[in-house]
Amino acid sequence: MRTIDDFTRPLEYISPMDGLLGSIFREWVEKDVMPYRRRFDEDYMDHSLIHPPFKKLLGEYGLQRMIFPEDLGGWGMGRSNFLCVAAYRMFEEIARADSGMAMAFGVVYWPLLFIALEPHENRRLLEEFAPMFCATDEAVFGALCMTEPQGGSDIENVEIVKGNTIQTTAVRDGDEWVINGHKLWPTNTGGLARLMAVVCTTNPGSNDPRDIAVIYVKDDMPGVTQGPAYEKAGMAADRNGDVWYENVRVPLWYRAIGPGDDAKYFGEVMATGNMGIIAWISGTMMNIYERLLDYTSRKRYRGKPLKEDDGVAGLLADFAANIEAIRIVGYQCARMCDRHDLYGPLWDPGLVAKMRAQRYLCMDRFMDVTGKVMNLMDAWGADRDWDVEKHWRDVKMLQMVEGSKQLCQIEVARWFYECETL
Amino acid sequence: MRTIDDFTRPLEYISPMDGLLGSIFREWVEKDVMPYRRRFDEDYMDHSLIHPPFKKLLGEYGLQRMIFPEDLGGWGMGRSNFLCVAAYRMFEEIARADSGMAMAFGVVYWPLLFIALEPHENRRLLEEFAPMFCATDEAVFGALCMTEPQGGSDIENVEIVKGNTIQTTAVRDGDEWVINGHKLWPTNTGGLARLMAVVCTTNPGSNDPRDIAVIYVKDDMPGVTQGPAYEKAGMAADRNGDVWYENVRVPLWYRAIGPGDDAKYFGEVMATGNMGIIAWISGTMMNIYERLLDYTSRKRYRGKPLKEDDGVAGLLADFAANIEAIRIVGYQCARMCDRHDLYGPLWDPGLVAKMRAQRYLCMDRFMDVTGKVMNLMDAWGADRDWDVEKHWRDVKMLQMVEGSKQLCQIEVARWFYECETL
Amino acid sequence: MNGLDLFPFPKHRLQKTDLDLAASLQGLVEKQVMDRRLELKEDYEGLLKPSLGKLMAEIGLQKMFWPEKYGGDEHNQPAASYTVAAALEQIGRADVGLAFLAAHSLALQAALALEDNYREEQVAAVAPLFCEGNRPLIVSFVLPTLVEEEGAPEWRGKGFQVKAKGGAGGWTLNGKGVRPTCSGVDAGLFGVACAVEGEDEPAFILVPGDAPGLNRGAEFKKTGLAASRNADLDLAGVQVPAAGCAWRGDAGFFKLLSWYYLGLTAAGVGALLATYEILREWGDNRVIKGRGHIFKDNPLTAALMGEIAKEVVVDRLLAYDLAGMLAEPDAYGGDGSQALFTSALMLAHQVMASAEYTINRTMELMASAGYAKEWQLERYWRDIKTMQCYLGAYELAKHDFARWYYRTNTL
Amino acid sequence: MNGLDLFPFPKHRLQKTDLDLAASLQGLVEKQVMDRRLELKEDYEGLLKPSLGKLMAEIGLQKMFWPEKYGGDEHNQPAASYTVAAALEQIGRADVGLAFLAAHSLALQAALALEDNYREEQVAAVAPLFCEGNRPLIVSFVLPTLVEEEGAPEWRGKGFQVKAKGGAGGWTLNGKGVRPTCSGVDAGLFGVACAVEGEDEPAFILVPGDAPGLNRGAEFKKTGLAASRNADLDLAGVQVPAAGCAWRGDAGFFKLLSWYYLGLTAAGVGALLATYEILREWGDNRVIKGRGHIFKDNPLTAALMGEIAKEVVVDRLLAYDLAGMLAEPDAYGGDGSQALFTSALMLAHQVMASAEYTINRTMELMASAGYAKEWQLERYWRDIKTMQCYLGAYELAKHDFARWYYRTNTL
Repeated sequence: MRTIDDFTRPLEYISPMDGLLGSIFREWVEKDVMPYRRRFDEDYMDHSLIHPPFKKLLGEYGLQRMIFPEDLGGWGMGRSNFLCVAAYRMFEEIARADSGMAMAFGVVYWPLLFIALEPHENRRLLEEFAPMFCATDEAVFGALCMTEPQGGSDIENVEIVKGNTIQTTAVRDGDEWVINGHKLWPTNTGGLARLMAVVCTTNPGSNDPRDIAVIYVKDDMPGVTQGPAYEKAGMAADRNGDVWYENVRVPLWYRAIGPGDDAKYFGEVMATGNMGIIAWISGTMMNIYERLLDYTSRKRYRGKPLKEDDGVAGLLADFAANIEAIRIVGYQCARMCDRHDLYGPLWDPGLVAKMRAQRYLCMDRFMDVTGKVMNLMDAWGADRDWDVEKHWRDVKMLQMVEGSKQLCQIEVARWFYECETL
Repeated sequence: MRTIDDFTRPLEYISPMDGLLGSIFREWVEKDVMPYRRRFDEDYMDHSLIHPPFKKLLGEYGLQRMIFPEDLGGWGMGRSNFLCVAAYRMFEEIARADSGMAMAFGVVYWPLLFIALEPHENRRLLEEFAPMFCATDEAVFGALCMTEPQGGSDIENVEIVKGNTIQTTAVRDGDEWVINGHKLWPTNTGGLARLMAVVCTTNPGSNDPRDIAVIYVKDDMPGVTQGPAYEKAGMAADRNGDVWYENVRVPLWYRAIGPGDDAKYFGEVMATGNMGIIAWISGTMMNIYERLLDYTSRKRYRGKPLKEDDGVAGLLADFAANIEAIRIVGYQCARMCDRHDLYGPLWDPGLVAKMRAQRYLCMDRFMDVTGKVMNLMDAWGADRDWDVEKHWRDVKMLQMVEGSKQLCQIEVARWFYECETL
Repeated sequence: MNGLDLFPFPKHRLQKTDLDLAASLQGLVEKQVMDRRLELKEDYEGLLKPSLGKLMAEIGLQKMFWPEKYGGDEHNQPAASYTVAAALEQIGRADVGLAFLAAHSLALQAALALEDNYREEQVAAVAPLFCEGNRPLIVSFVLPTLVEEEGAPEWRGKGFQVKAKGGAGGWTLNGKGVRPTCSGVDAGLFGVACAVEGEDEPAFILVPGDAPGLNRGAEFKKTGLAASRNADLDLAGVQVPAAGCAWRGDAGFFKLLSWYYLGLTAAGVGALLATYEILREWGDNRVIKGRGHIFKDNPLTAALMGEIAKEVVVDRLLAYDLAGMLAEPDAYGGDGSQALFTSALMLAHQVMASAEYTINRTMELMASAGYAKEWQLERYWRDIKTMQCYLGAYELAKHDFARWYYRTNTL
Repeated sequence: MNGLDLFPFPKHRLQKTDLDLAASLQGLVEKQVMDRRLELKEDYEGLLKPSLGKLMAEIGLQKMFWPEKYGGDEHNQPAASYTVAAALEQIGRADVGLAFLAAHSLALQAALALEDNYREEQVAAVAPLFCEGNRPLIVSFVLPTLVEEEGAPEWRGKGFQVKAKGGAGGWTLNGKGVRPTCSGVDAGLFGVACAVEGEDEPAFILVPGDAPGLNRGAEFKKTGLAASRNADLDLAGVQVPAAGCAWRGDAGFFKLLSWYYLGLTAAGVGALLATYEILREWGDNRVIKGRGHIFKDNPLTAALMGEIAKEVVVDRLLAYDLAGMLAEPDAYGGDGSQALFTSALMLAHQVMASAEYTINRTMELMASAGYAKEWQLERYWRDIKTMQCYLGAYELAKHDFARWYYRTNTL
């Protein structure tokens, strides 16, 4: 019997812990997620079904410690040059069940990248936050708070807007930053996040990237308010809400790296985030393949199983071919995020542009071919029980993460064609 | 200035001779091909412009010796596990100027794969043919003669048709095969081929793959007739014609490998051929990128260079993103063709299906996005002088090589979904 | 100027009554559905059911084709196709699911009560279900589809879900796990395509929702079309009188489906018009790339907005082309012909695929507002996709196209 | 039954003379072009030029709109749009390039001699060029496009290639390296869109091919449209009398272009009909997957053939929708309006993109026969792509769509 493991992976890139992580995640997915996932949509507000598997994975298995140094109770993967390919495997396995969970899982690490990666490891902050993640078996979520009510992706569009539209302010007051502002949509908010990296400005309206600051805020600090989770077309496990900061005071050293560097290393978040999106897509497609194989083997047309009709097989082939391509590209992206010695620094605009390029291309391929196979399933394509419609709804939400397709296109064009005024 | 060398290649896969080959080919392309290529279309019959650069590359530089063992005057690359990634680089460099030349170049080696690769190296035939290729500085072309007047790709569709439609016959007569038949369309025919591998049957109408034979025939043998080159929509450097075999007599040991194995190892031709098509596509796209960058920098719209319009930039980004994806996938395919230790034998139906999948997907992407950028160039998109229309015409021809898209789809579906009746 | 006037359509071919109906529907759905949606979301009891009642019974869409003597409006000329198109694009603009249900009712009315098809006995039996009282009658179909049963009798390659046995006293229907086209939970009348035991010619048999032996499963969850609370059915020896057979043979199916596809197409156009309106408002107000830059002024987002408008233009023209073909049977072969059936199926798929693409891309443009339920766009996306699925697999529809245009009779 | 009857179109809206013209064109092009193509290929002198003569001068397409008193047929009602569509799809079916040239002539005739636009002085000056003698008059346009010159005056973002200076004695035109829409080598009359020095309103000025100061470059090679031997032009102080200015301002351009786009669209549909015919024959005769299996019976190839038929259906409907819009100015805003111009541009792009896709996929199906010149298919593919390029960049057309549908006036 052909399975999802028959699809190609670039074997030269696979991480040493791939086999172990793969089997742990596969079992967890089968036992703790698959049986419940068809009820996740209605659980978007409470997470009464969604939270328990996270508690097991992040807290009990301890995956939330992954990126912290070993001497602080972590697994030291922040220093590994297999971080991203290992993450790719984990992301895929989770996304096979639920891409919202995969995204929520990925974003746990997102705000920590600023302080956990070389050459800008911030030991003092790692020590500060390690206990929160490493000394508990409860799930602890992080969030990276960027988007603001005005302008949407504009915050992400650093090259052109240069942070001059950021409305969330950090004002120095003695040894503290005083933060005020309003963020929308961060993954793992809606009451979930314990630790937030907040993108703000130390000088509103400035075009100087040194005034863009990333400052950590804990959920239980006075002045922090998280609103309830939004209701969306899908992706219930990715909780998004408003976050308000009202005279929130944090120590000065809660700033991630420092003037200039906070903006510069933002590229790392972008590069790895876009790589993650590809993994979530290909993981999802693995499951669609499984469901499709089942469906087209059972349903009949012209006296034969549906998959035995040459015309139908043509579309099934397209689906498999797209999985192959997306996965190959996805692993290459992960590899490029890992191996700075070969492919240059993770924050390099060229690398970021390449990650963005593949992410939006993969997304387009997914929406196109998944839309088609969903329709191939006739009325059952729209059934919750066949899971394809869920993946289709969920993945569409990923298209807007880290800026729209149009923003991606502009960044790609800017780099590859050296456009100057976009 | 951004150049084609800024596009991603998986650096871990690059062959040791990549730098050397790359610079030789790049210089040859710039000096010997680029200045003439706009007149190639009208040269399809005579090859008076097309032949000289081939003479230099194949004969004088000696590239046609590449696959033969070193002790026979060759370069020994038939035994290298970098053969395909090295070929990928060469293919891309040539295709940047002319994908028809790249294909004609690739097909020089095609008929030789049956006898030059492990585990079925045929020393006696290598010795027989080595002088023809290695002891001359004239260009020598090979051809693989498959397609017949009836049924087109049916010959390639071995799994379902099992060779029972092959009309070209090889009848044993003492120590000789007597070959009769009519082939259409082989690359490097139309009077060019010196050595042909002819796909024929030793038992017409048989469903037994052991009756499929690949037998070598030299152009100067009595009874071999090559017709003139066909006129096609493009790809003038790929000369195709009819070949007739009328009681052509060759020694029995001119059969490539032997009963069963001739059919079995056909997969190698398919796998590498499909990989080659991807390289020809991505090489072509490199040049389109260059031309497009020039065009959109020079032409103006709304008071700015065309590329500075956000809407235009969006499409330019799509083009760059597709190059990235196709090239990453193409190199992965080449790597999979090289590293049997990791990815299994080159003739494995799964590997062949995966190569077919990526080839037709890349082709679809090319036709779609190149069609769009061509239209972006307004009236100039259809100009010979801007080269894009040439690549567009040429690459389309590649879509039919080694069987149509539909045949590819069927093979992909058959493998990934275990279809039994396609 | 709203989309209704901006996007070209053959307004001059519509009767004044059509335009009046469209105008009053527009007012009704805006007030009844669109204005209350933020609060009531996709609530069936609170929003969709009452709206359906207003549309079908009060405004009277379910009475449209039936003769006046049975309480209908006797609007039963072929040109009623324009009325269907104009009405359903209005309803679809507010809620695709409501339009989807209305399309079922109107298609069945057309198939039974259109002048050419009119059979007194048939109409006399069925019209009262539609015209008497003031409650909406939800119509659903059971059509040949992809089935798991080996050896099931087929129509154009797809299996019949229900088998009928004829007899002196009428018909006996059996089928297990039957998937209706809509509203398995709520439908009051099912039109069931049946294979007839021992005969080649299929039958279309009308089964009242309260027929003994007809059992409804639990409502299942699906992507969209909340107005259609669907469930699988079991038919265990359901008895139907002989007159319950609406027709035998292909022509009747072609008729019914041609009108049904018109309805779905118009509903799709409605969703597109709504999409355009939402996007237009967004484009006028959203700021990108820093202060003072309006969304619609950026050449990249404007280009995509332009393309979206083009899709709406094309799809609306095609929907009215289909209406025109039905309106002029002499010119296009009429609604029982394979030619017209094929065209209708082609155009329905064309518009559905375009609508999917268009709304998908509009979501892309609106980023998170595109998928937040609050902004009301994502619902059209889910609804269209669901309707497309219920329309049937496009890969197989292409075989229908080939059957007519290449006479590939072996398919 | 050929494609002309099989694919739906509003035959009943065409006059008998339209249908007769289409029928006689069909016969003519089959005999004159299609039957001789295998032998003469794309030969201009031997095949295309004589055919153009027959179509334009003998059959008289170049006289169609002009008043009878000037030797024309005075077929100058808006409904002549149907005649244009019916004629050009026939010609395009045989040779897209010939239809492309005819589209130029007919569009200019419509812009100048249509009832509403009629200006006696103008027509009196121009009609004789078309109606006198028996030689074809090749019409070409010079339109705003992408230029390299910095600061060139623009129309909707594209640069004018020619600048005109007005004066008491007439106009003086200058432009270097000007790219006409067709036939730079052969055109007898150029319609030139000019920026007017010192004024905002552009002018459309008619320049006879033999005007002193008008110099033609060498014919260049291009993808397709062999009937249009194109070359760049230099205009060095070309003098044109005052009456040579056909119009000032946007409305005239909208008129001309709307009719022009109709012509291109119909030519595209012609290519699609030919594609269908070639494929249908292939499908009936080609054997695949071993003995006895006909191409059209395979579910995969049949599905794609079916999809191709759908594209033809949709595109033909759209072409006639556009004809219908031009035919009924009261309903759709008329041919000088931005609304109709936008629709025409949308539909032309829609049909061209569909034709590209369709022929591309047909080639895929026919494998090597698809790209061998012998099989006659690949020519349509090259021709359509070339015509699409000359239609202009789609990415920029989308801005035109946005200008009308979202009022993005900053673009």
